Amino acid sequence: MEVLLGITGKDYVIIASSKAAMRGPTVLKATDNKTRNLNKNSVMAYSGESGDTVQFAELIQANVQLYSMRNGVALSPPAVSSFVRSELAKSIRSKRPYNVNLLLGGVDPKTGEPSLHWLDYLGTEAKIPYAAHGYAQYYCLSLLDKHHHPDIDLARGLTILRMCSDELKRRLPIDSKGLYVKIVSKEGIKEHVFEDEGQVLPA
Amino acid sequence: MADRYSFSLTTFSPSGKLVQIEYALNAVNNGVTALGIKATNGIVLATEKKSSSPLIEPHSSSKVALITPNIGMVYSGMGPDYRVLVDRARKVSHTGYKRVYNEYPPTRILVQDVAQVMQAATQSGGVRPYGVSLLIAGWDDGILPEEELEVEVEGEKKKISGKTGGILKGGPSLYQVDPSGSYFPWKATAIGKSATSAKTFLEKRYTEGLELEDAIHIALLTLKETIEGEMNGDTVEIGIVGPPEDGLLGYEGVEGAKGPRFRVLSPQEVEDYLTSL
Amino acid sequence: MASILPGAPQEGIGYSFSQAAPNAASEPRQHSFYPYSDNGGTSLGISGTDFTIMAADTRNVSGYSINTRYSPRLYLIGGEGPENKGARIVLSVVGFTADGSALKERLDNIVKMYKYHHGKPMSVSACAQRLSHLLYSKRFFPFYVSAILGGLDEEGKGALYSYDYVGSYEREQCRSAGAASSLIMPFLDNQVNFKNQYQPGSGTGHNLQAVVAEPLPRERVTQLVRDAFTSAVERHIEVGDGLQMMIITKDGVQEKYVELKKD
Amino acid sequence: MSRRYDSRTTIFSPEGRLYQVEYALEAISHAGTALGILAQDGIVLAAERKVTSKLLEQDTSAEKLYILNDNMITAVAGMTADANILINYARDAAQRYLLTYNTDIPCEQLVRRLCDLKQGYTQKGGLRPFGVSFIYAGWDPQLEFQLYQSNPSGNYGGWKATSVGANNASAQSLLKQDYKEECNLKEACELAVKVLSKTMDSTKLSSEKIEFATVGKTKAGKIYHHLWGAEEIDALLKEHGLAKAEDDENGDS
Amino acid sequence: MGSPFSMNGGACVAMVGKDCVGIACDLRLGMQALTVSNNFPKIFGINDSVYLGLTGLATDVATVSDLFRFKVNMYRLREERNISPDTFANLVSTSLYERRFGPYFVSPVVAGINQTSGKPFICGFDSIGCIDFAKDFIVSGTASDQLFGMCEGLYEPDLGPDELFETLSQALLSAVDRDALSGWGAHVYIIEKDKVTKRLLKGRQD
Amino acid sequence: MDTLVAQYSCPAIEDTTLDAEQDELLHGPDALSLNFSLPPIAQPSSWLRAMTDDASNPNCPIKIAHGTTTLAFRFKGGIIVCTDSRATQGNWIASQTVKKVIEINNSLLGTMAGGAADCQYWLAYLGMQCRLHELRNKRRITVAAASKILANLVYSYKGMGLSMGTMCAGVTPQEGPALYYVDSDGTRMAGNMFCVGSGQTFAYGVLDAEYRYEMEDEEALELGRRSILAAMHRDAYSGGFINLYHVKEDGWVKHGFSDMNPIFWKTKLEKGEFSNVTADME
Repeated sequence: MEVLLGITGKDYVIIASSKAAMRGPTVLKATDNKTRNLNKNSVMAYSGESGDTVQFAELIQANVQLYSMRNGVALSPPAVSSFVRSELAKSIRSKRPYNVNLLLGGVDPKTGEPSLHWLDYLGTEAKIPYAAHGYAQYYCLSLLDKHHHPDIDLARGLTILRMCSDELKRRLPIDSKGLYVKIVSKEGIKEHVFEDEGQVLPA
Repeated sequence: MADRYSFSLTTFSPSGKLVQIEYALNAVNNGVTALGIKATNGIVLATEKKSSSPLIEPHSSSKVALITPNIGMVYSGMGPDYRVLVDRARKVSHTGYKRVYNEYPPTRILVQDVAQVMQAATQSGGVRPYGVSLLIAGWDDGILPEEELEVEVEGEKKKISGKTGGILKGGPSLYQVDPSGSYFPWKATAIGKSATSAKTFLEKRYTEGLELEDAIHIALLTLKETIEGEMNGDTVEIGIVGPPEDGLLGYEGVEGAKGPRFRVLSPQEVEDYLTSL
Repeated sequence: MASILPGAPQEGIGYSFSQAAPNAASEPRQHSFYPYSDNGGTSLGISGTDFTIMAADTRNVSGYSINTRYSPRLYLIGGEGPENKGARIVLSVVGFTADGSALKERLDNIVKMYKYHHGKPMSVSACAQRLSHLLYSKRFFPFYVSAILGGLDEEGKGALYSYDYVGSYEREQCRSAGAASSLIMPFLDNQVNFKNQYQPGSGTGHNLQAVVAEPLPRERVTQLVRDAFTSAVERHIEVGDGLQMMIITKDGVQEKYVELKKD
Repeated sequence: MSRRYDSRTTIFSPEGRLYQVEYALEAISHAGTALGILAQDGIVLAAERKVTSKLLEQDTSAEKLYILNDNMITAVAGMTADANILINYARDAAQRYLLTYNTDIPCEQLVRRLCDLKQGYTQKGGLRPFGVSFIYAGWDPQLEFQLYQSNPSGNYGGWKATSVGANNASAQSLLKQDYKEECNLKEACELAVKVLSKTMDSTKLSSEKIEFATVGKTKAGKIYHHLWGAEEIDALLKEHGLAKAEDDENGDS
Repeated sequence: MGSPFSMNGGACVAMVGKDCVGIACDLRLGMQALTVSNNFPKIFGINDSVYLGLTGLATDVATVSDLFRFKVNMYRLREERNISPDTFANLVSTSLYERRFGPYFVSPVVAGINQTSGKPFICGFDSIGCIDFAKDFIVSGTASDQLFGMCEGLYEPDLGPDELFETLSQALLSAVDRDALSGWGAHVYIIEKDKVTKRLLKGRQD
Repeated sequence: MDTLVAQYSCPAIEDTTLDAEQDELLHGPDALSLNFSLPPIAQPSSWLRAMTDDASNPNCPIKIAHGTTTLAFRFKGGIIVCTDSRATQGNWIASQTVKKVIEINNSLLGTMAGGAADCQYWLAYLGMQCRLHELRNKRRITVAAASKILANLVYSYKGMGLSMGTMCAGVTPQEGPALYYVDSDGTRMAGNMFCVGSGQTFAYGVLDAEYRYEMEDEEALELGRRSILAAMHRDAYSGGFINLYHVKEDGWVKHGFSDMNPIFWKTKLEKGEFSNVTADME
């Protein structure tokens, strides 16, 4: 029931994740952050088996940060994605694979080009303009198909995100306690307070 | 005391020389002369087969060895080291290449592999360098029959030629590999005890556009200059890279199957060449 | 699949099987009851303006062995006497031969009875509907057959109906069923319904105009049927030996037999 | 007993020197000269090839210049056998980086990987160092055209123009004298042959004695590297009046 | 549906013409029924005259294509020549067989022109490297039955580059239109001795 | 449950099915006899599941056609009913031209999701019942009553393996526009908007975002079309033709059975939607 969403715009990427941390039928925490900043201009959001997710995310975070430190330059978002993919591909053939699905959003610091990568726990990778994981895929992708354009500005991007969030509230039987939103641009990563605007009911 | 041997035995001398390699080269230079000549349509490798006693079975000691159907080699220096290297060369060309690509390595690739084995012995713990120099002769099926490659550079067409010849163009090639692991392509060369005089002789006799038959002839003449005893089918060993010998294939009726190009001449054949000398 | 796809929602229409998985201890397992056998074979039907062609290969297999090289899969339905003289409806059944012939017997009976009761031959659309119900009456113990029914409709046009195992049916232009249907069907889409064909020179890129499908002449259709089967024979082991064709026109049903590869 | 400290690489001498590394450098100072010059729009590498016999085959692979990956080449001075090992290692490292990150390895990282290996041989396992120096020419999107040099100790640095091998000192001073920051690739090539002609033993050059390679950008913005053919080198030499006389050349083959 | 080979969907076909070969793939990346991306090409350039098509589990498609890029780049650097399609086919075979007991879930297809002989070359593999040399066409992926039918029906020997493109495109498009898991557009490469033409096909988007 | 089965079938051990058939032949066919033969075993439903349920057993020999997106919603101008037209058996696309809107009579529509045969058969049966109701009571049946008949019918077969998810849509003077969802579990509910089938979520995504009860007819038709298009694009098991109906008080109007592909490309190229699809012809 975890929700991950990613939307690219003209010069930014929005990454959103549900705030609820769930174990079975219980919500343990309603302010969970399922994202990690990998370097100055890329963010990773994760969902999957509890335990695996944070362990894997922090492993990746550590490695990407180490790369920045060692080499004085940060990995570009596509390079990060490729690195993560190879780690997942290795993991799936190991004794105890990580069960983690990811969205990777970033803006290339040199070219300013936004990119969003969809990865699943098998190591499947796709670069797409908008992406989701979990149940959100089934409700939001068609919505994004209709409303997304490559050159939308940030305000429009957030409006579309609102539409997605409303749809999930409307159709999912479990409340995901709102969305934790990060926006990546050339300037860096910043958190965005995404107000919960109350109940949405099906027509 | 055992860990002594994990140290490099080959180390630099103050003058920048690797003395062990120099000494290994000395071992080569004391060895029996071997030579190779590249012709337009093949290559000849020749060496003297010294037997310490007339009682030895001549065919039990062979110095010219086949590595792949189109590549053969000969050495000068220490026989046992050579035998090990032949084995390694056969192994790398088959397990490392034939098994993967289902074709035999081009000569230069085989040479590189063998050279790598020899280099490793100059830089590994507790190992001395190999005490042999090798002459490796092979024929490659080029991938570009006659034409020259063109590449676009700065908007204009330029021809790539010259330096990447060997593999692309195919044909015969002759390499020498030294104990250091360095290798050189030759038109004709000699190694071993009388290498210097043999090379001088070769420089005089070698011409461009040589045919294989002439090359065999020159090879025997060169050997004659250096050889001490009698020259006959048992004391001279010759390997040639020539036209495919479909008869040696062992089977027939398979379309496109070509026989090996490399073979060691029989004592009788050597005798025949010697008589016509 | 659930193990590979942890996040997939349980959407769609589930089957209303009484819950408990079959391996529940209280329930006797019924895997030993397997009343079916796959005898292979492929059938094909194409309808035209004034004709319908039905075709099927005649090889009958079980597993890798060939039971017979000539077992017809096309049946005349209705008509007079055991020879079905004057019949205008053809049924093809592929899959499990025993179920197939049972189905054919039942349908033939029904159509013949209809004529006795009503004093006129059954129309192909009525027959199609009846066949659907015949199949559905075995909803909980299905006939293991894919049926195609061909004939001429009231206007004299070619009519072709295809069925799934439990009686869902549809009138179509062309249809292939059975072992090699997955090989033949896309070929028919392309060659009969001109799917993915564009008019040359009608534009470039997004402006290309699609070719509009129109009924094909009989010769062309016959040729396509043969091509479809010679192709299928190459790549499917359960298809081959002979090709039985029935061409239904207002003048009656004409039967043809062509040899196919026997390897 | 001076040899006590100098035949083991892992051991410092009492005065804090690693003799094996120094000796290896000494070995390189006898090898054929190699030089590299960084221009605005590309890099040129040139190397002297020691022809010891006219029986040596000319028409075959380069022996001093090697391609490391799609946007990096290198010139070698020192023991070719050692160089081959390192070049294989570098190629493998570059391709492994590509495998993981799906982008070409940045030039400096590749140089560093190679130098880490070289350094290892001066410290661990008691093995002798590699007897080679390299000059690297490459391009990456971050720092564009770059020129590096490394030596057996595992040390490396970025350069505008540099040389290694025999007559290194005179080559360096010539380069220092004549190098212009804003030169283009054509001028760099000219400088390269001039320096070579002055440092090499023979006064007249020919395509048999030198190898030449350039890294540059095509008009379409694509990075290329190009190992020069004999005809191109001869043409360049002729243009700058450094070629051997015609009859000389004929007599050679 | 449970098979890793049909999890992500995808189809690939190669065909021989007169002095040319063609290879084509669909563009879908799915997770069972869900279409995740519509731009996931399954053909990878090995060099100017050799192309590799990979269908099967998408993660392995990426892994295997990267692996062969690695191996072929090393081959090119070491041997200073481009790998020929025949040699590459053997490389694919041995590399896959190395994983005999933990195979990559892919079905590769190789198409190319042998630059020495000028002859077209195609072949296919199973997931553990058994080579299927064919003289006419090779199919792989979730629409392979459909492709077999289409190719058998449409293929003729000695097609020129343009006819080959047409035949290949028709075969692929019509085949994937009968497969739920592949389609959503296609790439077609026509390889001739000195030229490669790549085209995007506008396929059905359902 | 087995008692229920016995009620509708003859015990198969004694082979009376043939008798029943002869009976039928003698007394004229009762086309819709509710007489289903059962396999001669103790647990027919689990056997049937093993034979036909490709969701739990991908290698089942008998693959029944299914996979669908259907939707219907109420708005001020009546009800929009829209479906795709694809039937899949496993990954094989068995048909691209299935009519998933079943015209029960001239004012009542049913949609088809799940097992095609189940829907066709029972909706035809429902049509018959509706007609009988009309004849008996001399007025049109309400949607509520029709859907209740259907729900009761399939509920009586619950657990036997029927698979259907259908919507009954109609406009009657008593109810106005009325929409009911009925499935093979026996669920029946009235509502404003339903999407049913494997692509339902995708249709909901588009539909929910722009749905208003006060839409004009044209808007509503376009929204229905666009929602099905969205599901066809994202769901592998939906596709083919967009089958669009508008149910009004005076009966339903069919708005075409149109191929989705030209509509898709028109939407993409003219409105710039579906930005994930490459359209640059190289």
